[in-house]
Amino acid sequence: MDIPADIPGLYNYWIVVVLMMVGFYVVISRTNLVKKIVGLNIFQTSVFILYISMGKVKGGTAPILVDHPVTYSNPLPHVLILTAIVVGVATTALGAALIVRIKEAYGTVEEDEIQAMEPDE
Amino acid sequence: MRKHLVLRVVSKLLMPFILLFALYVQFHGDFGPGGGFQAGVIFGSTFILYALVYGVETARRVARDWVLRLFMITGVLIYIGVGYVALFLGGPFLDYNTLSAHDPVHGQHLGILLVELGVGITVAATMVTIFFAFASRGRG
Amino acid sequence: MIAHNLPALQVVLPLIAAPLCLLLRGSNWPWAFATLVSWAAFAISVALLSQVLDSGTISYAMGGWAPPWGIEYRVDTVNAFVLLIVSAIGAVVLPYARVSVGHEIPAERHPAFFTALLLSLTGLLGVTITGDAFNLFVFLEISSLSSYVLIALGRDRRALTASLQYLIMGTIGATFIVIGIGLLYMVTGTLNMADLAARIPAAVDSRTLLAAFAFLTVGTTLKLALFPLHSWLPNAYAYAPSVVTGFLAATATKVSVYILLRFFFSVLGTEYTFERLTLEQLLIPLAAVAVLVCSTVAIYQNDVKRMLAYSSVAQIGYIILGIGFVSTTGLTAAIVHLFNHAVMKGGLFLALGCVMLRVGSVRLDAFAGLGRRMPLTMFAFVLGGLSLIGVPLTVGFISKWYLVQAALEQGAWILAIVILVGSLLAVIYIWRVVEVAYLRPPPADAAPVSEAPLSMLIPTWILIGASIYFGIDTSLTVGIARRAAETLLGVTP
Amino acid sequence: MAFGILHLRNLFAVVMLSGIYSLLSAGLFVTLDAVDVAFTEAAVGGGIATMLMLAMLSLVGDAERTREGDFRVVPLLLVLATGALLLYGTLDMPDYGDANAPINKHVVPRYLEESGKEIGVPNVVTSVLASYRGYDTMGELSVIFTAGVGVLLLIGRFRRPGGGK
Repeated sequence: MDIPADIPGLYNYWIVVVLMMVGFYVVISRTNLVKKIVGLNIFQTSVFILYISMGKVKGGTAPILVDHPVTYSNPLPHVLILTAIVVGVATTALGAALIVRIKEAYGTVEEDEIQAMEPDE
Repeated sequence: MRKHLVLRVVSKLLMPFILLFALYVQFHGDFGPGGGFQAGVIFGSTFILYALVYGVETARRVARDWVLRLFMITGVLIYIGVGYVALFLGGPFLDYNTLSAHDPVHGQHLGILLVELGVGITVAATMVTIFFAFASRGRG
Repeated sequence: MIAHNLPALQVVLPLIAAPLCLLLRGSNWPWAFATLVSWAAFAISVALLSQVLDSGTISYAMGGWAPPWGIEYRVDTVNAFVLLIVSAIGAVVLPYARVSVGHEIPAERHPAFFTALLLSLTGLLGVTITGDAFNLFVFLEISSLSSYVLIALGRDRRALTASLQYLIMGTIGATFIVIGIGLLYMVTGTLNMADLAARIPAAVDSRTLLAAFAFLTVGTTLKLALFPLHSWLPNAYAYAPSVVTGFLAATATKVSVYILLRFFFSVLGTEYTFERLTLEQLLIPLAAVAVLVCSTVAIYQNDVKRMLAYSSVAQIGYIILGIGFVSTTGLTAAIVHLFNHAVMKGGLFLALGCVMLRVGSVRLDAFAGLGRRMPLTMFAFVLGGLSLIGVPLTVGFISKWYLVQAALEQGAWILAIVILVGSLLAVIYIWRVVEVAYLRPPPADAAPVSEAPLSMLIPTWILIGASIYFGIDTSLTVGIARRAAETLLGVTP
Repeated sequence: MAFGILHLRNLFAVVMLSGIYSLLSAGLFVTLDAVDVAFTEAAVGGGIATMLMLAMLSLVGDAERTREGDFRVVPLLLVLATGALLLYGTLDMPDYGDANAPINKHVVPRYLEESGKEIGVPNVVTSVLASYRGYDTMGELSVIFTAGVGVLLLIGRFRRPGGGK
């Protein structure tokens, strides 16, 4: 397969990649801890879209069995992502709880200000 | 708390329907989209709505901490328990086929029903617990 | 019936124990219950290992669905050995926990604390035993989430930031692993590891596979804190409660190394990872730098816990070095070092926990005169330190012996020198502690300090004793490690 | 979908937007036939996660020091490298929606063809979730439980033993 022929078929994935990288950039470049967590969320959600996109079958329908035969989309990625969403929200909840504690302990949620308060050993 | 009368009345009206919808999602997951997890979230959000409208402390009197924790534990135990039951009935862990002596498909139905119930209970209780933890932080 | 279901029980026993533990009241009951469960888990892992050694790989189909449709548990020599390491450390650390946790964690949180510890144990065991790539991720998250919580419970407020940093890095790592698994799934259409291994050769030219490989590598190296992705580790270990540090330092990174081994050797195959992509050319320099830089940084630490944490990063360097040689000797060294490092680092951190209990600090100054005031604890520390350096008759020596051999086999004498220099650096940082403890008099106004209680000393000494015993009688550990190495290199499961 | 990206590019710092983003992706999941996932994402990503974030912000304060103009080179390079790698990886991916892709040929057909007989539940997602891969779901439940225990340990209220109510 030469590359030009791929372009329309892969367009969807490329958008997902861009989304993913936006989230990733937020995580590693921001100093505000809240934003880092939001970034993580975006990053993870984009991965979900990647998974779901690969399960899509052209002309398929949702994988709920009906009597007359039709094409179904791939259910396995859906299952995996259901699990991953739950894991994601669990991580968010913990991260949020930690941030609340950090705010109480330091009075700020900016990473660089916290570092300024704790001279490294 | 005399403010927001409309909000309180409307949410009071809505709540039974949300709960009903949660139950529908819980037990209709076999046929349409939905299942224990989604139902748990919806069920949990009813309590959160209640807490938002009537105040967290009022809500905490309705759903006591220890009750929530108990439900959180119960749900997980139901799921893992089903696994163990299958084990004691001679199958591999979580093999629902063993749950029914005569018809494996029946066993599968039963297994899925129980397991989804466990998921629903734990998810709902955990959501409310987490929300309460956040909401009552900083208020004593 | 029980013998049949051992692979499942290995994980679901601690798993069902965790919620039950939360039901218990007080602090002694949860502790006693968790301890019993950890012993049972240890017994199961011993039984599993002997089963595997006798009759080969065990496959267990969860829910009765044959792989690749259902989730498979697959035990071979490699993960049976890792299971043994994890559950053994759990079984030793939990008895220790009663006094130490009683001292460092508020009493009303004890049931939840032990629940989290059990969940962490479950997660680590689950990651190790599973034969399904996505299931690996799920259990990885159980262990990670619970370890974030456990670390954040340290008394120092820096424990919170350390934990959040770990959470962010860990989640990025896990997400990378998920991307990698997703791409693997895309290429092959399966999630079962054995099935993956069978289907990957058909797709070796795929650029998607290459991307999957890269994401898995970065994700796992983040989790196992390979230099330069180690920044989360020293803080996390330094500020966590003593028990947690002891447990995680000895197990968590080991399990990540196992994930790496599993993906590189079993799933992707030696041929793909090392012959086509020559990953060792990336791993070996990183590992060598890790050994040198982190050992040097360790010398400049004033907090002994942090010092040992940096030393851990350096030790991970040794393990990766062994993997990078891609030879039976190198892999044997790496796998045996998994065990050896778990034993000695666990022992050292537990000894530090004793100091923390009695003195209330593990800064270097706090060690003044401890050699005489806590003789048993400090002697354990010294022995563990000797092992870390790699003095003969300790486990540290065994690992380094095989590592140097593997290096020389390939004519890589520079790496052999790196290993020796690493040991010299270890001499320096261990000596700093020993010097303060034995040669500096205690400050005049120091409060009287007594020896740590037996419930903490005995577990510490079990680990330190093991690090001496297996340094002398190596047939068991090295024998298993060699078999594991052959499994990985030879016929992949 | 491109709309979503544009919004995100301009305003992604705001928590509410992450909620909107979740809802948008839920809509996307529906068009991709993943109704179960869409349902969950809407409830969890759009609902619970956003609410958690808001609850957190009310405790932490939403006055965030804006230094967002700062442009950081190293993270950007890292991100670009990662993105490039992913894009490179996509080149050999099967076309979007291709029914002959390996993932649609191996393992999954059995779920679609047999689950009606073996499990008797029309929603294949449910049967895979709860039965074929039921063990994963148990793990997932444990993750939620872990998070619940964790949040309690970190910011929950505990009764002191013997301290009355």
